[in-house]
Amino acid sequence: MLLSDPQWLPQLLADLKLVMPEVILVVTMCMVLIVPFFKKGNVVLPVFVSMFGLLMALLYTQGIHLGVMDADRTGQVFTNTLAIDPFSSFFKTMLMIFAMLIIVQWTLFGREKTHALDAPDFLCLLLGATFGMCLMASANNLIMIFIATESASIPSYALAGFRKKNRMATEGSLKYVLFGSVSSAVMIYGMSMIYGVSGSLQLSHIAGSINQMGMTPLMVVGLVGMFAGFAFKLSAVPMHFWCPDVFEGAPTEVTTFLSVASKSAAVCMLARVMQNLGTIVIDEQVLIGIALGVGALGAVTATWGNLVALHQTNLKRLLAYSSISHAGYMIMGCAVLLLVDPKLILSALLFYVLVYMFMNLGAFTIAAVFERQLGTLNISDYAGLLKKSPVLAILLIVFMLSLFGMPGLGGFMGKLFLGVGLVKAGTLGTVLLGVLLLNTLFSLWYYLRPCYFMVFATPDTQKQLPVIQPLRPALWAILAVCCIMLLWTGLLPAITSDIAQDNGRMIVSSAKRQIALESEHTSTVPKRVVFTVAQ
Amino acid sequence: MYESLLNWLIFTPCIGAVACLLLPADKARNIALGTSIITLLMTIVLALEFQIGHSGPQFVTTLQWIPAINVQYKVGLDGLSLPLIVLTSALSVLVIGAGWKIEKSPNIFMALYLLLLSGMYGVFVSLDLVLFYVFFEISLLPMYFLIGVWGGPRKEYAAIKFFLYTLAGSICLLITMLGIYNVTSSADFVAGNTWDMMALQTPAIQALFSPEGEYWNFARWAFWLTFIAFAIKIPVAPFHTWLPDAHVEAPTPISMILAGVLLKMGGYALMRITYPLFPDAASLYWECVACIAVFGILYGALCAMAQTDWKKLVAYSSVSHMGYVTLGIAVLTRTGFDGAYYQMIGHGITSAMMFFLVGVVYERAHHREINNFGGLWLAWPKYGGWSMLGFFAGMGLPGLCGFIGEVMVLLGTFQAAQRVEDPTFVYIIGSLAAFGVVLTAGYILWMFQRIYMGKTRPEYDHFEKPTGREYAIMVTLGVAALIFGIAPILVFSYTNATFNNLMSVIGLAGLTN
Amino acid sequence: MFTTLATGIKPESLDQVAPFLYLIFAGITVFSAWMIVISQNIVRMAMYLLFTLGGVAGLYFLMNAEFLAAIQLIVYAGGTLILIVFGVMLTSKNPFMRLHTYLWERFVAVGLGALLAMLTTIALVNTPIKQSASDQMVNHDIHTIGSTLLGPFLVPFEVAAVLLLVVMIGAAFMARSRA
Amino acid sequence: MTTLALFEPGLYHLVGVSIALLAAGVAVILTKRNAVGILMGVELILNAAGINFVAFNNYVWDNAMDGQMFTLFIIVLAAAEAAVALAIFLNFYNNFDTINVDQADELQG
Repeated sequence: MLLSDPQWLPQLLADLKLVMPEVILVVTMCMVLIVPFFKKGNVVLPVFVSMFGLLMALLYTQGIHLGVMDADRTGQVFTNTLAIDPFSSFFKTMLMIFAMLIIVQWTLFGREKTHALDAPDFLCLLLGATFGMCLMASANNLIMIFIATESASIPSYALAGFRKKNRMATEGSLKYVLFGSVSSAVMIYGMSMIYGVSGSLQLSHIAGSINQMGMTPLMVVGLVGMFAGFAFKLSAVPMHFWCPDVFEGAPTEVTTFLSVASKSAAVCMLARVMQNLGTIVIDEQVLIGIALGVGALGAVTATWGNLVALHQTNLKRLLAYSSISHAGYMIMGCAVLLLVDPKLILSALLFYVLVYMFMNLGAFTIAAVFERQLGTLNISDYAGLLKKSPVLAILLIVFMLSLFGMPGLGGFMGKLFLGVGLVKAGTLGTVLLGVLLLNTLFSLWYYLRPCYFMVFATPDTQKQLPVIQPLRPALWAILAVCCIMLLWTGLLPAITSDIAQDNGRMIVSSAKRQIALESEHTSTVPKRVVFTVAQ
Repeated sequence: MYESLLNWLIFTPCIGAVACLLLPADKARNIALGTSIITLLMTIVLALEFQIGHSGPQFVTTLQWIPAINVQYKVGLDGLSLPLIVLTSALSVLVIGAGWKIEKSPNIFMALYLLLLSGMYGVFVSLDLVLFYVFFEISLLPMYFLIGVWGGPRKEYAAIKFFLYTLAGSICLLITMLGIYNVTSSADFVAGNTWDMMALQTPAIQALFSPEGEYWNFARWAFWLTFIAFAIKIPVAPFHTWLPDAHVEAPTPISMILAGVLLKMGGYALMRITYPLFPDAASLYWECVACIAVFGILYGALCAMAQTDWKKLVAYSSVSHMGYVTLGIAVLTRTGFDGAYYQMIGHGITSAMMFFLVGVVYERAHHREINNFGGLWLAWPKYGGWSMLGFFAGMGLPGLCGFIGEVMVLLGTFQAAQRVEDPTFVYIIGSLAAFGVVLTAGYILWMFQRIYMGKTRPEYDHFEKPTGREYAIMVTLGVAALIFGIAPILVFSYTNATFNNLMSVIGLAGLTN
Repeated sequence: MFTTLATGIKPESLDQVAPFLYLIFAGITVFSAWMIVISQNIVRMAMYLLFTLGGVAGLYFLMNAEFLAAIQLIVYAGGTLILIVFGVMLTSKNPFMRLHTYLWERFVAVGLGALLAMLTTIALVNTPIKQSASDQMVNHDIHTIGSTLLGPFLVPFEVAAVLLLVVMIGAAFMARSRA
Repeated sequence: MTTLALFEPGLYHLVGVSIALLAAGVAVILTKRNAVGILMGVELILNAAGINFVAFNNYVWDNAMDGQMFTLFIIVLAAAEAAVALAIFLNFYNNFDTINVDQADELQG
């Protein structure tokens, strides 16, 4: 798409239609920034504007998805930088809904702690991160992956430190920004190697070059570097140190957002890379090798997250480690994408993300209530809470059990679908399945710990916890939505899983054509790599 | 007209549970009792409408549950499930009677109990593996809270141990289920995957499960996985350690339902899933399973003999008695299967009664140390009489319900000699199992002597006499023990056709009968 | 210089001094980079970083990427580095703050860095790097850069703009002093 | 081509420089206690990646400008990241009176 092309303008407009949700988000960001000029110090207006913008973006995403806007033009837009396909649309829809719920949560919890004049900043950063995550789900070449990851991360750094006077928050955000920038630098270095070997930034071309040249050592170095960058976003194990610290220090609504949205966006990105490799690369050995590497990453992440979670006493840190292990399960799912029918796994991942979103939102919301009203996040302080506020306690138990994977709740169905995908992937899949199930068994121990204290333990008479005040209706609405979604996805998953199944489709750019192209050019002679400066 | 009754049977307790939570706490007992009586009536209607001589499931409801992976909501009642459903319904009423005096949040207790009831009904009637698994796990959770909140001093430990053990078992089952999915959705099976237990017994799928040539084929490792899953529930000896803890700490009504019904889920599942689905592996490894079973019988009996805690003794007697169930199934003879099934029903009645008898005394004495009792008969002669009936039924006295099951299992074991080349092994197994009967008589009589015989103790005068409610429960269970000891036809008329079918599926019917 | 930027054609003489220029720039770059590792003074480190960035700009210039060289000097050396120097000055009471690191730590770090370098070098040497599919070489003139930026790289370009906006908001929020 | 040149600077020379920068960057990140110091290490790695991109683009894949463009975006990103990072450092410094990352240990394991 060069400017000299007479078709560039119509092409541009047609493409632009498909990225309208992102454009709407950007416009909303600007609006949120402009609003204070009309009414200074007002919080409701920016909240309203951002909710409206998210809603519009959501509707537009659905519109694109349902083909109302443009029936047959979903696909790769802007010379293949972005892929607008059912998979990314479904994820974006979930993300927008989630961002809206987060804004509601923030309005109820964080707003009083935030200076009224800072509200637009918060919303703008949140929308900016959402924008970046939307792009992560669609990113189809290295430069888009890189820039989308950054536009999701950089606002997150600021969000994590949003409570500026809070020492824990600043410390969390310091760790976050240091780990983040180091891992993104490593990712970029890896990408430079990948570019060096394959000569393209396009994922499908890179996969094609693996076909052509085999798995060269430099490509291995490059892929390792790139996956290290992904591992940071996923909080996979060697890169997970930031996660609990950031989660503990950041405001709860930011924690919820980071634990769910940024991880699931990274999962989508990883899934797209893996899917490209899986569709185009022919060599079985290479595929198994990559799957083995990513699968090991997932297995180690899940196991480590669970093991460390076993001795956590702080509810938020416990949830942080639990989210690390859930990321591990999703990475395992991505690993076997290379080996089995991708639709099965992609829909399982989408379903898992959907369920995970509501489980974590619910659990973190209750953690926030406890933190605010009881003034403690120490689990052992919750002794006898079942008597004092039975509904909240029961809801927390429900969320915990769903995170664990109790049948009848959504978490189980997510794991079942993932397991169904894993078991189709031969020996590697079976081993990963074993890891998944063993981890599930271990995780019971710490997921039951809050339940144990709330239900069984006798409260310490020395410590008098304050009584929990009645919650606001909007908060009950969030909790009710989460609980109902979990029951719905757990008991009647048919509708949701069908939607996920319909959306578990990803468009891989011109895979077949690429393979044909490669076979034509296999006879090219290696170019002399040392030249004079001017040829 | 009665087609949908089975669904109502499963979900009525759920409705009752919600009602218990929403309505005032002091109404909870009445609601729970009402709910369980309604389910009992439903069960009676089902039993009357049940067509005897029909081998397949009846009152079947099939709905698509998760079309993406072809999971169905499929429930039905056949000869294998009906007697256990009746047992569950009948016991559920008695258990609520036994738990009438629960003081600590009775509404939550009853709600959890009713949820448990739903889970148990679901396990016994579901014909789809995923559905079965869901009910199997759902029955775990209320049990965890029931033991953990209303239990004895070490309740938390017992509850988490129970949960972890059984969950480990369920995970074995889950692995098998996913394996079944893998096999049935493979390229060389065009019909698509299925989790339907009936469809999985068809020869086409059986051929996929155990292809020729490969030693550790799917059927063989799946057999062991499912066996472990259900062996933990039964419990078979090496996997039994959760049971004494759970029983000792659980309150009396929960012990009753745990021993009376929950353990039967394991035996039922062996007959419903493990053996019909993997018959080849079952006949290959039958000696191994039989050895485990006999070890369970003897180990349970010896442990029971060594106990000084009364309730723990009864708990170990459960391990021993359920060993006969495993043995009867393991030897793969028709008589053995019949015996195992009858042993489950008989043990359901006697173990509930034994735990109740212990509970009545414990409520008053607040300890269970056998050596600190004695002469109870003289203090409460009427109670002593019913106790004798209950414990002797547990011991397997002829004419009472424990006898028939044990004898048929032993007969079935010796019958297995006909189909093996060298019957020595069968004789050894059979003799050891028969020796288990002697041990059982030993520990029960010795316990009986230490508690009921001898001089009465002065502290008994302060004890409140057993109430009419308690006598009613004892009498009901005692009469049931007598009736089922005299008329096994009550059970066998229902199970006969289904067992014929089961034996033909397992493929050994012709060999043994 | 201007002609170079406009046309992408280099003066003939540059070709002959290329090896020397390479040696000089590469030497400056690598030497200053390792001086950052060794240096214990944060201001010195910033100074050495400036030399590194300048050396890299020179290397870009040698590789027909004059525009990039200019950007490197203007944005990186002129902007980012100044930012870092401000950071150094704002966050240390003593402008010549010393960093205390143990000797063994430095050895371990240098060892790890060397190991990484060795692995990458081995990978590089063992990888046959092939020619691209087409043989036509692109002009590196400013016109091509512009149309590439607004052509295939339109979306990253626009996203980068949005990113900078968000960064501005974030940084302004973090740095301003309001309770 | 020329008599003056002792050697012709080529791909391997440039990538060699890049690898040296990478190693220096990693060493800086691992040794420095100061957050700004770590950021400098990150800048070194980013520059190393930039050299790689331009070198590969110039010597091997010269049919497009992908590598140069990527480097352009790296420069933009480095500026953006440095801005936010320094704002956060400043904030941390205001709260803790230090930017020594070893001091950041109130949150633990």
